[in-house]
Parts: sequence; structure tokens; C-alpha cells
Amino acid sequence: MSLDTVKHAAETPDVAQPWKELGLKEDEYARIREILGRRPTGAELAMYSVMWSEHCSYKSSKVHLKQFGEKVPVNDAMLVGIGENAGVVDVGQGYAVTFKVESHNHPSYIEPYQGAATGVGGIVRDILAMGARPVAVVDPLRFGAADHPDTKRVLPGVVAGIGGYGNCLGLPNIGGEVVFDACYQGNPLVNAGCIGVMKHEDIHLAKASGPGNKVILYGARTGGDGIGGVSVLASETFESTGPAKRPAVQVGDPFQEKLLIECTLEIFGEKLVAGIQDLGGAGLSCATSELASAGSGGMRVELDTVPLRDSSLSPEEILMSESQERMCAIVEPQHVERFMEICEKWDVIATVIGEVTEGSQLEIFWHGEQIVDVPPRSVAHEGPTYHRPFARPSWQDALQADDAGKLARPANGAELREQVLKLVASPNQASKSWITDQYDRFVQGNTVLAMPEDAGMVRIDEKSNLGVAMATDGNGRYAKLDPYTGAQLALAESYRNVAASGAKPLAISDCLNFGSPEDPDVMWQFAEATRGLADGCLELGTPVTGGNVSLYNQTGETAIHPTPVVAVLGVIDDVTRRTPVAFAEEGQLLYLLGDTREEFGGSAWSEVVHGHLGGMPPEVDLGREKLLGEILISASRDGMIDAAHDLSDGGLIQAVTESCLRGGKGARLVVPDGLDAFTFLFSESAGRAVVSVPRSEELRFNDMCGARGLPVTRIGVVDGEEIEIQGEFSIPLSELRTAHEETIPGLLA
Amino acid sequence: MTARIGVVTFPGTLDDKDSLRAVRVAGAEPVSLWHRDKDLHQVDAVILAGGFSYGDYLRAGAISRFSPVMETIIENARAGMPVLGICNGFQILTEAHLLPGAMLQNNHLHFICRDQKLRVENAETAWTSDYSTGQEISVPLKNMDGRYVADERVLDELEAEGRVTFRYLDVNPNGSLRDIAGITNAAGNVVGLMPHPEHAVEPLIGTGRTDGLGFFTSIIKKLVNA
Amino acid sequence: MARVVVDVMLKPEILDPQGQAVQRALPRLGFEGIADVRQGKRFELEVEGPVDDAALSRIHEMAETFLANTVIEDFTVKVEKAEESK
Amino acid sequence: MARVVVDVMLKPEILDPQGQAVQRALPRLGFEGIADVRQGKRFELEVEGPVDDAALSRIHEMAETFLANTVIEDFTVKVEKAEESK
Ligand SMILES: Nc1ncnc2c1ncn2[C@@H]1O[C@H](COP(=O)(O)OP(=O)(O)O)[C@@H](O)[C@H]1O
Ligand SMILES: [Mg+2]
Repeated sequence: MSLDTVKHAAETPDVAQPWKELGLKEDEYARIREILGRRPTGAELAMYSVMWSEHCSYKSSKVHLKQFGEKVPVNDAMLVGIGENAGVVDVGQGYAVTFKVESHNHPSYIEPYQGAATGVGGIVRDILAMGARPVAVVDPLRFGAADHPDTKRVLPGVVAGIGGYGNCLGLPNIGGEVVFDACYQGNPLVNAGCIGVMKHEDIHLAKASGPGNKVILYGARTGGDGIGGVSVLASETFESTGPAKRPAVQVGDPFQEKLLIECTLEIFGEKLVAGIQDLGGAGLSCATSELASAGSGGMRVELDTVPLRDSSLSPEEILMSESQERMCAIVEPQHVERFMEICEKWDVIATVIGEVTEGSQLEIFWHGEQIVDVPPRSVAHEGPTYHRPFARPSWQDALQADDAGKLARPANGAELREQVLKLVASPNQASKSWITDQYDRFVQGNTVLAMPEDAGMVRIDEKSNLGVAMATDGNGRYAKLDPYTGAQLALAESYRNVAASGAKPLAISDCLNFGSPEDPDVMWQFAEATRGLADGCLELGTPVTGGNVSLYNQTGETAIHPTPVVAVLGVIDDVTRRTPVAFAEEGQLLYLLGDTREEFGGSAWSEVVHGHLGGMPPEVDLGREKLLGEILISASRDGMIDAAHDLSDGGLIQAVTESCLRGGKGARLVVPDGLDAFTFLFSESAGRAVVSVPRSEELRFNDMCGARGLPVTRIGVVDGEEIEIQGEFSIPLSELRTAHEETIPGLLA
Repeated sequence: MTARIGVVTFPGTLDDKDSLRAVRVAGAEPVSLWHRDKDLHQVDAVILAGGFSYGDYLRAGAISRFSPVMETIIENARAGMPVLGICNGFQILTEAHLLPGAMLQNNHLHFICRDQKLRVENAETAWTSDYSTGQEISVPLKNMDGRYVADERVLDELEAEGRVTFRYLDVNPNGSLRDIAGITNAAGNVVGLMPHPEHAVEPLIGTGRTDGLGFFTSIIKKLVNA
Repeated sequence: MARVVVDVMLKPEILDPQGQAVQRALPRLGFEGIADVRQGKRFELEVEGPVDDAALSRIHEMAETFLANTVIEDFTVKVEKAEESK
Repeated sequence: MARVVVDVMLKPEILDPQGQAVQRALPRLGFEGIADVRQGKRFELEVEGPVDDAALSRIHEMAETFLANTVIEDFTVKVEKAEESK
């Protein structure tokens, strides 16, 4: 095929173009013609098609995401908000932290190892592009039923991919989630988050300014990876519609990414870049148009200078290629030489591919002929916006009416005991160490807390002991019952986890995993969840700094449970005051903080014992969450507690079991007045935590809770080699350990 | 005098900063060495740190072993300079034939990260004199290719000469023959092990214990008293 | 016992970081004149019974569904040592 | 361009857990009659210039010192596609 130049396009308005195959709708194609005043060239069509895909343009979600910018809590910490590669918050002492969660769901189903690996690679480059050194990763994951044969294909591959990439980069993995549910059978969720640290003055933005400045592409060579991938993964099916023979899958090279990180940080250190952008979805199309769009002028790119791995690639394919481990920098001419020297030092290929111009157009040339001439904003920031119809699903009322309160409860101590063992051994409640032991949690030598602690925590300053913490949470079962409350429960749990570790929650990122936006039921779930999250963040004072939306997560007509995953970032002035989950000191007193109600809708107990999902999720009281958080943080700072564990799925008995196993000590518990043993053990009321208090601190701790109005109940003592519920039953730790730890290896090893 | 201890950075080395920190925490002067630079900058001892040099492509340590800095290190090690190889460093030392045997993928085929109990089998080497023989310590272990193998003759020789320096206790995490976690050369100046003592030098960080500090204090005493 | 060899290589258009790392190292080791290196896997299968068409087609299926990931890899099946004893 | 293939296999006396894992999985997938599986590496080298004795002896040396670790591995060198153009 001959080259489709801008000139040629202007002269041949009636040539038929494959806009449909590229995933564009008829009115979108018409709009492109209107913007350009002619038909697009093949290269332009390729760029618009990827950049206007759901994945890149957020066309279905942005009308709802707007709330995150509108309902912003007053929070001095926010330095960079939504709209950049990742948000940035101030954590004090001149440090800034950037963090974000992204999804790589669809690629991970097709090729679990590479899909997950490149998911980690992508989020790390986003963080790097902000000017930060990546310091930790987290990985919230969802798979189909634990005993389904395909889970045995997908899960080990995903875990090996996350480990294979993250371990090789030298980033400690400090947290995440593993959830099994049949709704994710044909559509696992692989979300990955990264935290980066920098000094305030080192924040970099993705914008190209200063005419004459050079555009440098550096990192891996460009190959035929994932061409059209962006469109495909956000389009209706998994079937590749891109040009035949080009792989829809990208293969990651973590070693190359490690070099890219070190090289980029050295370049930042010498202040050599004026703007920078990572290459991820939509490759060069995205990087060049976003940089130019955010800048003041235009940009001219000579596409034939791009170093290729495969010389047969067409210019359209080069623009769309999603080859991994590449970055694009805007560099003033006098810094180019030094920039190249640093790249050479790290064996990183770097090439000047163009420059910033006085004009206002993004112009791309191929062997001297112009193939792209577009207003960059029209590609990057002015894509289509849809107001998709949404409506409360017809089945929602019936689902909520199917109350979990009517389920048969254990009749006596022996049945309680049996159900406790069943609960702690169930795949969702069982120990995930078979998985998390495949991740390096020690590298960089700053890990203070990591899995299975409530939150991961890393030290960021060795002298002052300043640290940051992160937890991620999401509960698709709760969100299915009520998306508004479900999103707030995800936020509340993640917030509570961070506070339980002793860190003060500052801000959040989110990854919103939903089904098809073309289904009004799903769109309603999305609208409700975003509204819930925005309202919740306003009330808790934790702004949304950025995140990611993943739609079309469904198998055939069946959507996954709505799954908003929330990552809360917290800060702690002195990591030596962190609170672990382990009950390690015999004789310490156990206190339950918060109120326990009969709340079993969406609970682990209803799932494990009855295979039931119905009713309403637990009530949310964010004021209470905030108070609980303050108490946990003060108690940690003032040395009043030695351990804390938040209560969430599985309720109190799950938390106590985990804390006892972690510390290697048993506990004797008494059912408090006014509660029955079953509700005490299994209720999933929110806003609660269990803490271990040294006897010498008992008075002070009680006074603090009393003064601030937080209900607190003494429930027992750390003691012995078993967990005993007085008057009901007891289970030796060894039996609990076997139940809790052997499930996952039994299913997967 | 202050001992100067070098830590080499190859492309893909990950635990270099941690090793430099451990040297500093133990009281010596840490010196960064670069793989392309043959010059050892007057260091008294060298640490080859953990990580995935060259991505562990081909075989762990196989490509790094041919770097310019290794030429000098091999030469100096043969002349008695103390060298410690941790994890990837151990793999490099075997590939460079400074230590016998080879490292293979873990027998369970997964990366493993755990708090590992070890027994110090030889407290006479340059890097272990602050421990006592038979002492049990716990330090983090994290690797993909940690299975130590050598032929029977070599293994018998290592045992007979007391050159098995560390053995895994409780769990053999990777299928290493005879539970070997670390070995030394005949002269006792070159030591390699899979677990990571540099991650166990500060309370609260990592596993929260400081069982790994002895490696660094051992070498400092040896160098300062020399 | 017969030996059948299944060679699995990344498809040509797929990035092969391992092969690249080897190739880049060669000149440093003094080996010139190697224009490209690809690294793949070799499986040696010891097959019981005759390696007839039926057996080969089963091995082919095994390679396709299990030994290779055909999303990113190609494979070939070769009989290396038919019918001789090992 | 000629292609030379270097196959690298673990020595027979060295435990090959990858091969074993494959072999153990086969019956579960419905493939019977495979008595043993060993997994090794295959390197495809594209050689510039003629693959004469001198070139082969250089490749042999490369395999011995670099591509294989002869403490644990054996290797073979084969010319696969001599002198044809690619
Ligand atoms: N769920 C969300 N909540 C808040 N911000 C979001 C969300 N999804 C996307 N964003 C923001 O929209 C912007 C574009 O997102 P994305 O395309 O994922 O970024 P990138 O181009 O860096 O991959 C980013 O600033 C991102 O943080
Ligand atoms: Mg980005």
C-alpha cells in the first residue's frame, strides 16, 4: 500500500476507511473529518481510534468521574490532582508521594504471565514519569472460583508475572488482595498499584513546551506489540480485530525497565528534562499527542527515526505499537548531549525523534512526507463524551430483599466451632502466603510492614523515620448488593487498614472495575459507586488523586460484580511507632473498638456456610471511621497498643485468628453482654478494630476512648495455645493454622 | 583506620543500596563500584549484591561474570581479597568459578521470599568470624535460582574441608543439595550465600531482627586488625 | 524407547529479551558476527510404545495446548531417536 | 545468513524439576505414555558470513564458556540452515 499522506488524503476524500474495524462509531468518524476538514490519513485514523477508545478517552465514565474534581475535600496535602499520570501529595519534610492503581484485566486473561507483568511495568512507568523513584507496588487481584480448572491456569501465571516483573525491578510488593468469585471466571481482575517518592521540587509533568526543544524517545526498540491492543481490550470482545499476525499481547522486559528507572532518575537528578511522559496504552500516539496537548505549542516528529525491532512495521503500526519499557522526554537542546551520555551509561537506546514547534499542530512525517497534521487536543483531551443511559436494575430490589438474616445460624458451640474452621479455611479467608511469598517484600531495605499486615508501610527517610503506608480494598459482593454503599465500604476498609497500621490516611487512588457501559444496569452501578466514593472521600477528607476505569469486564452477557478497588495512602512521622497485627505478648488485653450489629448481608459467613448473596451490606458511618482512625493513630503514637487488626470480611473471629497465628499466641475471649456468640464472631459491621493493650496502658487507653466517645469493649486476653470462646468452644492454634494455611497450596501447588 | 568496602552495581543489581547501607550501619566506609570500571578504588573488600543482573537472562550471573570489574575482582580474590557474594552475587561467584558448583532454579519452580533460619557451620571465614560455629540465625531469603548443586566429589570435599558455611534449618527452601545455603573457598576469603544478611541489620525493618549484621562487623574487624 | 523433541520458540514478532541479552553480551566476550540470537525451550520426551502417526498427533496436540503458549510461541515436533533403545 | 542451533540440556544426573512438573501434569491433561520429560534451552544463532570450521569452532567455544554452564549442562551445536538466504 502506498503512503497515505496528508496531501493524498485531501485529494481523495471518498476513499473508504476501516473506521469500524478500528472500533470507531460512525458519528465519531464524522467528527474526525469535521475536525480535520478532510478525511483522516491512515495514521491519523489509527491515532484517533486508539485515543478515542474507552480505555484512553474515558468516554463513558468521565461524566461521572467529574465528581472527584467537584467534591474535593479541603486537604492541604494535594500537590497535583487528577489529570496527570498520577496524583501527588505532600507528606511533609519536603517529600512528595505519588501513587496510582491501574488495571490490566483483559490481557491477563489471554496471557496471564505477560498480561500481569506488563501491568506492573505500566504503572511503574506512570509513577516514574511524575519524577519519583518508585518505592513499592501493590496488587489487588480477583479470580474465578478457587477450584475451577481455569483458575489454576490464570492465577499462577498472574502471580508469577507480577513477581517476575516486580521482583526483577527491585520493588518491594507490600500489599494487595486475592479474592475468588465465580463472577470473575472468564474475566479476572489484575489491578496493580505503585507508590513513588520525590522531593517537591522534583515533580515533573507531561507537557511539551519551549519551541526548539527536542523530543527524545528512549528505552526499548519499537516492535509490533499490542498493536490495536488498546482498542481491542476496551472494545466488545477479546477477539483481536487488529491487523493479522501482529500480536495482541505485549511481552515485558523487566531488566530493561530497571535500566529505564535508574537512567531516568539520574536524568531527573541533573534536571535535564522539561517534560516527560511514559509510553503505555496507545504508545507514541498517546505520548506525543498528550505532551503536545498539555504544552503551549505544536510538535513535529520524524517517525522514521524511531528505532525498530521489526523493520516491516508501517507508520500506522509504529504510532499504535504498545512495545513496553519506553519513555518520551522533552529536552532543551543544550541538555541533549548529557541526556544521551546518561542513556549510554545505562545501555538505554535514546533517539531524538522530533521537536517542539511554534505552531499549534502535531505534525508527523515519514521519510519526508507528512502523514499526520492534527490539533493535539482533539486527539488527547477532546475525545467523545457519552451520557450513557443508566437505570436501577430490575433485580436490585429482590436481591436486597433476600435478607441474610433468615439464614440458619449455628445452634450450639460445636456448630460454631465447625463454622469457624470452615470460614478461616475458605479460599477467600485463607492465608495467601503461597502467593505473597512469591513477591520480594524486603528489597530496598525500607519495608516496615508488608503482607499479611493490614497495610504495607515503607520508610522514606532513614534519618527522620518518616514513612508511608498503603492498603487496597474492594468488596464486589457488597457493591453488588448496593454499589453506593459498597464503594464507601471499600474506602472505609482501606482507610481503616491504614489507620490500624498507625499511619494517617491522606488521599486515595481507585481502580473502578465494571461490566459493559452499554448495559444500563452496569452504568447504574458505575454511577452509584462513583457517587458513593466521591461523597465518601469528601466526608473522610481524603481526595481522589487519580485512578483508572476498566469497563467491559464480563463474560458474554454476564458482568462481573461491580468492583471498585480503593487504595488509601497514609503517612507516619515515625515508622518505629507502627502497629503490627500480631498478638505476641501473653497477658495483654484485647479490646474491641466500635459497635457490632447483626449484619450478615454479603458477609463471608453467608458465602462460606450458605453460598448466599443477598440483603443489604453493612451500614457505613464515615464519621465513626474517622474517629476510629484517630484513636488507632493516637494509640500507636503514644504507645498504648502493641497490636491492632481491623475487622472486615469474616468478622471478629477471622481477625483474631490472623493476629493469633501471626504472633504465635492464643487468646481467651468472652462474648460481651448484649451480643450472642454468633453475631460477636461473624458479624461484619464496619468501623471496628481489635487491639492488644499492655496492662500498664489499660487505664489510659480506656480514658482516651471514653473521652472521645468511641465504644470500647474488653473482650479477652492474649493467652495460651488455643483460641477459646468462653462457654462455647476452643480450637488449638495448630488446628487453626492447618485450616488457614493449607487451603491455597492445596488448590494451586 | 576505617575499612573501605566496595559494593558492585551491575545493570539489574537491586540490593546494592541495601548492602551499602549495611556496611555503613556496621561502621565501615561504603564505596560504590560500577561494572564497567575495572578500578576497585582502593577498597579492602568487595560485596557482590543481590538482584537480577542482566535480568538473570541466560543463567543467573552468567553475563555479569564477564564484566570489566569482575576481571579485577577475580584477580584480587585469588590473591586473598575478601569477597562476599549475596544471592545474585553468589550466583556470579559460581559462574566465575571462584566458588565451586552451580545454582539452578528452585525445585518448586517459584520465586520464594521468606524469613529463613540458618546454621552457621563455619565461623572462621573472613565474613563469619563474629558468629560462632553452630549458631542459629534468621535472615530473609528471596530468590528464583537458589538451588545449589555440585557433584558428589565436590560436595564431599566441601564438607571435609569445612567449607559449607551455612546450612538451611527447618525448611530447605529450594532443593539445595545437603541443605547448603552458603560456602567458602579454600582460603576462606571468598564467601557466597543465597540468603540476604543485608536485609537484617536494623531493628523494625525487614524481619525486624539484626542477625545479618555479623557479616559486616566480621569483615570490619578483620580489616581493621590486619 | 523413542525420543521426540518439541522445540518451542517465541514467535518472530514477539520481543525476546533473553535472546537480546545474550546477543548484546557476545561482542564483549569477543564473539563477533552473530547477527541475531533467539532463545527458546527444548523438551525431550521419552515416549513409550511406537511413535506412529497417532502418537505424533497426540504429541502435537500436547505441544499446542500445553508445552507452548501459542499466543506468543511457535513449536516444532521432531522424532529424534525412533525406536532405538536409550 | 546461516542459522546455527545450540541446544543446552541439564546433565542427566541433575534433577530437572521443570521437566518433572511437565511430566506430572501430562496424565492429568489426558496424555499418557510419556515416560520422561527433560526441559532445556534452545539458542538459534543467525551467523553472518560462512559457517566454516573456524566459525563452528568459535561457536563451540561460545557454547562451552557462555551459553552452557558445563558444571551442570551439556550442549550440542548443529548447523540448521547453512548458507541459504533467510
Ligand atoms: N477512577 C478514576 N478516578 C480518578 N481519576 C481517574 C480515574 N480513572 C482515571 N483517572 C484519571 O484520569 C487520567 C487519565 O487516566 P489514564 O489514561 O489511566 O492515565 P495514563 O494515561 O497515565 O494511563 C489520570 O490522571 C487518571 O488518574
Ligand atoms: Mg501515564
